[in-house]
Amino acid sequence: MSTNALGLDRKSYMGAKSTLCSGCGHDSITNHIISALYKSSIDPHKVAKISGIGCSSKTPTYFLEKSAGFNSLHGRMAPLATGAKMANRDLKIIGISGDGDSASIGLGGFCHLLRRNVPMVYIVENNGVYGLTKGQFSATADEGSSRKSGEINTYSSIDLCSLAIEMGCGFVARSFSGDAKQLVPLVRAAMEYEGTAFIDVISPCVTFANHPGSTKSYDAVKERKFQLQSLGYIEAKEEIAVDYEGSTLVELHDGSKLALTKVDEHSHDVHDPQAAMKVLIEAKQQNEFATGLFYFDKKHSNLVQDESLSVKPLSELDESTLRPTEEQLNEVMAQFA
Amino acid sequence: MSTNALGLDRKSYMGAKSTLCSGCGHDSITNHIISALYKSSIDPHKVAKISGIGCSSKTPTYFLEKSAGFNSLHGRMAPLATGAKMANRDLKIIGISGDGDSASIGLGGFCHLLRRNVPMVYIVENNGVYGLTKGQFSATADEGSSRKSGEINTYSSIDLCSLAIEMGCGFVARSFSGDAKQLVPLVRAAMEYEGTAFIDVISPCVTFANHPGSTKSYDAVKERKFQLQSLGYIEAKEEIAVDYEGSTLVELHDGSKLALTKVDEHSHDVHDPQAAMKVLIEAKQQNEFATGLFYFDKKHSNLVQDESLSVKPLSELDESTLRPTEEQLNEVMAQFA
Amino acid sequence: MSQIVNDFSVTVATVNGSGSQSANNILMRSIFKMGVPVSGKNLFPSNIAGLPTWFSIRASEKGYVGRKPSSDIVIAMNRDTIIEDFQWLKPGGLFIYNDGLRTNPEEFPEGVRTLGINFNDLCKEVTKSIQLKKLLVNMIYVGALTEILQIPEHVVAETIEHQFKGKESVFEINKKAVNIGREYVKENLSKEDWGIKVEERNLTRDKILIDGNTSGALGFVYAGCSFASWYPITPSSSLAESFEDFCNKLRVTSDGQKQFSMVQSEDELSAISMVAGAGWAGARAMTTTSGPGISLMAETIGLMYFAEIPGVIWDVQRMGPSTGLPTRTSQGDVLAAARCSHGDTRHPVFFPATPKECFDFANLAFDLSERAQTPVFILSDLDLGMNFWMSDRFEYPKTGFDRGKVLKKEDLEKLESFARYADVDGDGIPYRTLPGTDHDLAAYFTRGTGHTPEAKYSEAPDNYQNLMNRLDRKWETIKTMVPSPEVREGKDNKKAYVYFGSTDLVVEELLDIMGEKDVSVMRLKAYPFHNDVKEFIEAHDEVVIIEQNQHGQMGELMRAEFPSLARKISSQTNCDGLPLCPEILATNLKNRGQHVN
Amino acid sequence: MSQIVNDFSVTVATVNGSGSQSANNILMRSIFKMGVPVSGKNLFPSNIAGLPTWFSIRASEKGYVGRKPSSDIVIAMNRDTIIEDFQWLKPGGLFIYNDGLRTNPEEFPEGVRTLGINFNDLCKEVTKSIQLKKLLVNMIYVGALTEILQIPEHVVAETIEHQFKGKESVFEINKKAVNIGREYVKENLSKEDWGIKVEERNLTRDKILIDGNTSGALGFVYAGCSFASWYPITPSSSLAESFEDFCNKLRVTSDGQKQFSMVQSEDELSAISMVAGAGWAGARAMTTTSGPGISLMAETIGLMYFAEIPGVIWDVQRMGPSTGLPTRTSQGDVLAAARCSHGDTRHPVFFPATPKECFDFANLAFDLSERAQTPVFILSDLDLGMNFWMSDRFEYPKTGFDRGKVLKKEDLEKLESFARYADVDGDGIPYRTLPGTDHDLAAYFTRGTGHTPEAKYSEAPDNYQNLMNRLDRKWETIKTMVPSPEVREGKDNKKAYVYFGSTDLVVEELLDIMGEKDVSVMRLKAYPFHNDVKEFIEAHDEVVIIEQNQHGQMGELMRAEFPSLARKISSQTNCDGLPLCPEILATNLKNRGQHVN
Ligand SMILES: Cc1ncc(C[n+]2csc(CCOP(=O)(O)OP(=O)(O)O)c2C)c(N)n1
Ligand SMILES: Cc1ncc(C[n+]2csc(CCOP(=O)(O)OP(=O)(O)O)c2C)c(N)n1
Ligand code: SF4
Ligand code: SF4
Ligand SMILES: [Mg+2]
Ligand SMILES: [Mg+2]
Repeated sequence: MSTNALGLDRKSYMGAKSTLCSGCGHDSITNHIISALYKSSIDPHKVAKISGIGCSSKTPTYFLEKSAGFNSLHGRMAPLATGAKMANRDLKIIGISGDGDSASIGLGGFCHLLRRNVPMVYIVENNGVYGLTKGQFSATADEGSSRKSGEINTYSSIDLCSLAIEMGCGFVARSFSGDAKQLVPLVRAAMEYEGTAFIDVISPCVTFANHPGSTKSYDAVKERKFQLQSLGYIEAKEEIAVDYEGSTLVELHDGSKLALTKVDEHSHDVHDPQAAMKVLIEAKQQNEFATGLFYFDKKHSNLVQDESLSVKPLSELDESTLRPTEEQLNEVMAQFA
Repeated sequence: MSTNALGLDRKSYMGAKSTLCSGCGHDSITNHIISALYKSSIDPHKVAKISGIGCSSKTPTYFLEKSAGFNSLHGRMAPLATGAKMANRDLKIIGISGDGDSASIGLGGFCHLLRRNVPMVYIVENNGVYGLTKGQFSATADEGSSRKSGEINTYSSIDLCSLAIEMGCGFVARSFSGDAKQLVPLVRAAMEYEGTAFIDVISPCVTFANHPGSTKSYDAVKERKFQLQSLGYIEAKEEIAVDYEGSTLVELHDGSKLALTKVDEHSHDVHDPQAAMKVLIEAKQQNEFATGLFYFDKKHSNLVQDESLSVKPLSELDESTLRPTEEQLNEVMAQFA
Repeated sequence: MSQIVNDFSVTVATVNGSGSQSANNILMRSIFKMGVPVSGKNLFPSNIAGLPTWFSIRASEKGYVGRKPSSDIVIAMNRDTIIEDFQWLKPGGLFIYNDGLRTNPEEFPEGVRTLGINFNDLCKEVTKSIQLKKLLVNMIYVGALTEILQIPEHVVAETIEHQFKGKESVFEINKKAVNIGREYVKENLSKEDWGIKVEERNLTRDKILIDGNTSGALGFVYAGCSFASWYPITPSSSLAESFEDFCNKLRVTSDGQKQFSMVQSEDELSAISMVAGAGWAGARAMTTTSGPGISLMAETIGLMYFAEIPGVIWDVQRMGPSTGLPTRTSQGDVLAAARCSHGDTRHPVFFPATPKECFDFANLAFDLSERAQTPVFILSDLDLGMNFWMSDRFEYPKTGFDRGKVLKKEDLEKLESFARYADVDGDGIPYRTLPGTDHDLAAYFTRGTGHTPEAKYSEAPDNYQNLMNRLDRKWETIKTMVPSPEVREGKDNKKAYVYFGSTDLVVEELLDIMGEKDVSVMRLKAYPFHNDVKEFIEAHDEVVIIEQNQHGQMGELMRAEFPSLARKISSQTNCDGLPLCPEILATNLKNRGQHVN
Repeated sequence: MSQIVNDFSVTVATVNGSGSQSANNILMRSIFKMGVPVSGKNLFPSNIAGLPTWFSIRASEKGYVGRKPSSDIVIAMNRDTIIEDFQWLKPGGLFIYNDGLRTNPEEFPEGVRTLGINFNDLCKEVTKSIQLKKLLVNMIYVGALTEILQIPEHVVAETIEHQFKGKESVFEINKKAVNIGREYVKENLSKEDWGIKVEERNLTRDKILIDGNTSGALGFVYAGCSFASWYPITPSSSLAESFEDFCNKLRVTSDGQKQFSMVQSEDELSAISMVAGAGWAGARAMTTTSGPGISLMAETIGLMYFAEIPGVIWDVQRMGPSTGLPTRTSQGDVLAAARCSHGDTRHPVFFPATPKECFDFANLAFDLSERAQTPVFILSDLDLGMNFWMSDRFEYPKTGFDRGKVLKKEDLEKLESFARYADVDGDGIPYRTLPGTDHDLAAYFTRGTGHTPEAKYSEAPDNYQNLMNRLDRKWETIKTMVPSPEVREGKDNKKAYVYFGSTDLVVEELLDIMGEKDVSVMRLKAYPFHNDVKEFIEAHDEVVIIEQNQHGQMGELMRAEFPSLARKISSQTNCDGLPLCPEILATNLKNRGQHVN
């Protein structure tokens, strides 16, 4: 049985049996998260999985059984995760959400979390519908796409990646539930990013959005998807293989690197927000799914840093630290006397 | 006493005495709205003024006394206006909000209203602070700007104009409370736009954000503001003056036009969202306020059209229309028998 | 064994997403077509596909529709729960299972009559399409069962045609599947083992079989509701969706203009705020939701109360607290609705008990809401809303809309002044104008802050106290406008039962079981309590409120309202997410000690 | 006229944003420094500058601090309200007005002693700076008043130095302004007309003068609260802001690490959700808000109740419903807090009555919240929170934090299994672990849906009912943990008054006025009701609850809880936004008919 650097096998990263529809994209994402964390030898005890409500938000039950988890409220994953992170900065937080959860009811929380740059991984499992309530359009459904019932979406769709860039997020990527090769390195890199790492994963809903009118069906994705880069993850200690000659290396906090290798004619500067926006707008205009890393900004300070937060987690501070002395109280009292 | 085409004097467009701080930018905006509606001879009886909560949201009391008004809840102007518009499509809705009201608590409603393209004018009176609760930062406060107390904003700021373009809004402009020449034609054009017309108006808070560290003080705005175009409003019946030769003419629903005349070297295509984004991103990077019309899209269909909404306002439909016949009821009953 | 006629229940154990719903419908409707009262309950999980689901059909000549603790026949189609599913079977009942599922009959409990049917094999005779097979497998058990129950073939055939109206192409294949099931039973089950049958009666003439959500949706159409905004949430979504469906059929002009507007909002805060905007602007506007939505709507509902804006909130209750059990029934939002929002707010609440009342109350709620200019709640529940009930046909409303005190341009022309919040009539209800009214007197400023009768902002203490007192006066007026309770006086004044909402559906049977047909009962139809409610309680020594929640919320409201009677009032609660079962409830009521909740 | 000593009130009528606050503080503190009990109330509008504001200072040797219907001295600085301001004046009182405001004394009511001072002219002697003039004008009336009240110059000077500590540069100019005011009075008011004075006493030693929000903020620091998220809202903002200030002084390490985290959130939904996240992760976390915020927090509070997550919500109540009157006081959120959220939820609520209790209850609330693993409310109000009260000095907490049943790695090592929601101790309170605990047994899955003792998702009916019953058991445990009421038994058992929160500040005076010093009284400190509450009610024939809301919300809770006692319980309500005035309340209580609310 093979194990990782922590001596854990892959099974140690798994969770309960999924109760999603068979074929649901979300289950594949679960799998890729398991792979990523296993490969990166992340200590499950240090991880907290937090989600909202929806089929997607159920998935944290299906991975990392040894990690604390919280299937919270519809649209409230973002603030909940913010509070948890500030209370215990040592937690590695994986936030899982759906397009309904983040782009509709949770849109405010999503945007404001990004503005604050809360250190965590934020994954949206994006199927363009509300799976759990039976397939109504979500806000990421493309304009002109249709429901199973035939109804056409007339509203502008929200592109969570360009929105994330707009909100100052420094790690913005998109992938597809079926693409292990791309998603696993992305998740590994995201886990080492010192700020909010946002990944929008297109994840077909086989039950309500896998029909021809849907633009997020398996067929539509296959047809419209293209990769901006091919991705490789290089651990901190690892030597950089010759394969990566000519690749762009994006360095992460722990010294590991994400290698971006040119695919076809695509080459945009991942450090330039305007270039990233251009890629996104053009793909949208051409009715294509661009996938890969759009934007990366290492220097950006995060909420923990901005707040000069105690190095020791707040949750571990005890009374002797948290309660000032009697003398200090008396000094305060004197000011009011 | 001079009157407009409806035979109304300017006073007919005024409201109660303002209770805002003297010198508040919001009061100037109030004035410009009065001018715009007076000049455009808008029938006050057909207007509904809707706002959220904040100093800015108080202003609808100070103009258009003869129009129905609603100072609603903090952050809920957008959905409230949506409901009112759908119930009575003949209402000309002027939504007034603040940066706290729209970019913080009301961010979700703001974005989703724009996605739906609800026909109305949406004005944010943007001072970068929560005026009414005494000057805390709002989400539009620039990164690095400071409060009166000295506290520095470390979060990314939200640019409501680029966000509006991102959300598919087809009329996106920015102006300054002190700039009647620019704001009056913008408001007039907005009133004739067949969709959501969004205007972000920088409006200094003299009490809490007029100090040197603020980037929305009168001084800061004066220093950093530049105009993309000089604006002129041409009524439908009016002939196009020679002055406008070489200007771009943006045509509105009633046949009136907004004339955009080049200022300095600025020239971006207002019909190209990417160009508009570029102007906004660059201005931000160069720490400048770009003002003027950023983006205009005429073809975009709006919510009233999308819904094939009854030409007669829903609020005017009576029982004979709203209640189907007994026969129809019996037919339905038969299906369940 | 003795023959059971027209009084039995059948449970089909399956997984959700397996398409058994239309099969179960056909089963249920076939019994209904035989003139025998029937009802159907779906016990389903909170996911989309693959988890255990149970559908129970109850036929009862007496018209009883309550949940039975166990069934006469169980059809076990789900491999994962097959052993567990024996618990649904009544002693002596018949257990039909799918023996194409690698089941091991040796694990079955002893002494139970079982019939294994290899549905999968049989289905091969019907079709080769894997897609279709999944669906038609269910039609085979419909065949098996209708054969056992001796429901004639033509009845089932007609039901199939009714069910699939417009999809003629599937008639034959479904009938074929049914017949294969019938044949199989004929050949493999000895007649003596059948024991249960449906005999034709005349008890369903003029009745319909319908769920509460569909009924409410239709009610809203006939109530003239023209604006709806909603955010999807189980178990209320189908109400919004069928409202839209009905409107698309009944409210579109020949040139395609929609005489309604429906906006799926981004969340519940926006849904209710759109309703407030539309109500303010003069449309009859409603939203549908369930518990979590009510919590999220609290702030705007407070605004509507205070700014006096009409609007109807239909809450299909599910198990709380919090997300709770989205697919289980409850009456747990009574307090959340009646006292929704901070400050001193209170709201009228309707408690429909049947599909017919779902239809009727939609109209009553709008009449009250517009007349009193205040938000009104309708509290249904998952059991009433999503399960199938036999009902009288809905009657065309006898009265026109009451749109309340709205001043139009013509009215204003006769007036010298208009004060939006003045109590002109002494009933606490002011007059309003609608935005857009073409008259200088019409405009006023609406706000959630303190305001004078003229709708000006005011912080003056007297003014505020007067405003609050007027709202209380309005509340008293509302008490005279809500429907009176349904009362049946018993033989004496000792004990009485009080109940509300879908509990009505089990009360007759409950009293029967308890041998208490002559006990006084009162069914509440609305809050605030009509004066008759007080009189009823005054007239009895002890009043037990049957509630499907944990804390006896209706009891709490009543004790608060009637201090001098409070000591008589207590609640018998049930809070496990299942529809009430008369047998169990009877036992609980009998065992009830001094537990006062 | 007779001389009034140490028992009077002064009202300063001005406009907000005029910088009078520090002048009023100096006035108040000067009296305090004289050893005479004093309190101060600010009646301010809901805008930022330019509207009428009244600040009333009351000195009372008896320590009475209630609002007076009128004042002995009125200082009228606001041109717009000058005539109206006569209404604040007691018959025979002295009306000082700014006669630099183009006032017309002929419009003044007759027979009133007035003194016009041209503050603007006088101010020219102090400074030329327009900015400073605006502020110093106020110091001139401080001078005039302290001269009239015969407060020695050095006392005022010391107070000025205390007030402006750290800004030495402004000492002299303020003193100068004061002296100009003093001189003016000496020259222009005949000694006989003064009539009121402050005489030195020894009654304020060991006391402080403080508002409830500052007290609560400090309480949270000493309660070990390390995370706060809040959204600004009057009248709670100053609590959050002074918590941050205190933390910046008392909770930063020498190398600049902050041992707390404070996030100004985007709205109240996020504020409480951050609190839930932080409480879940193991920090003592709180939020501050007012009514509208409570409505918006309802959904997450339900989650915290059901998933059993600690956290404290401090609500500084203002007038509801809806936005109501943001700058007026109320006790209108009792029900909204106690029953916050849909489904069957209920929450402990503390009712601090004094600044000292604001300090103490912050700590008690966290102990209870972490021990019982449930959200806890603290209901203060604008009057207590933003006005100035004399208080005993706060005592250093005698007991350490009770962090409740938290299993650490070391504890888990001794266990074979861990079930998050098992009732191991029979008190309804389970054990929890914190995320990040380095042990395989530690991890569990938190959710707002139905769950087994092992924290697995479950829809099983028995399981759900058991869970709800355990939560009720926990509620019973909580009843034993809340502070008992403060009871004073009267001479007989006929009548009793019950009250809570800031009402405490007026009760002594009220009873004095009513001549009912020997009536039984009980002050509630918390909900759920301690067993002593029931006993007290049982022991009396009639119980009147004094409430600052419209519907008698505490009465409603009590009648619901104590059915057999309900008929005795009624409420005397007041709902005009003003702090209670003992005189008026006494009249209302006397006139009280059968009005039962
Ligand atoms: C406050 C609230 N409103 C509505 C719901 C009902 N609800 C559950 S999941 C869901 C949508 C989920 O959509 P998404 O986040 O896209 O997840 P998916 O199921 O598509 O993976 C909704 C509306 C809820 N649980 N809570
Ligand atoms: C639900 C709710 N939360 C908080 C408040 C308090 N509040 C009133 S106005 C305001 C901020 C206003 O800021 P903005 O919209 O920018 O308006 P400005 O006063 O700056 O013009 C806040 C937080 C409220 N009224 N309601
Ligand atoms: S409904 Fe769609 S999103 Fe939900 S589990 Fe099924 S396939 Fe996945
Ligand atoms: S506080 Fe600021 S925003 Fe509010 S009225 Fe004064 S200047 Fe204007
Ligand atoms: Mg989705
Ligand atoms: Mg602002």
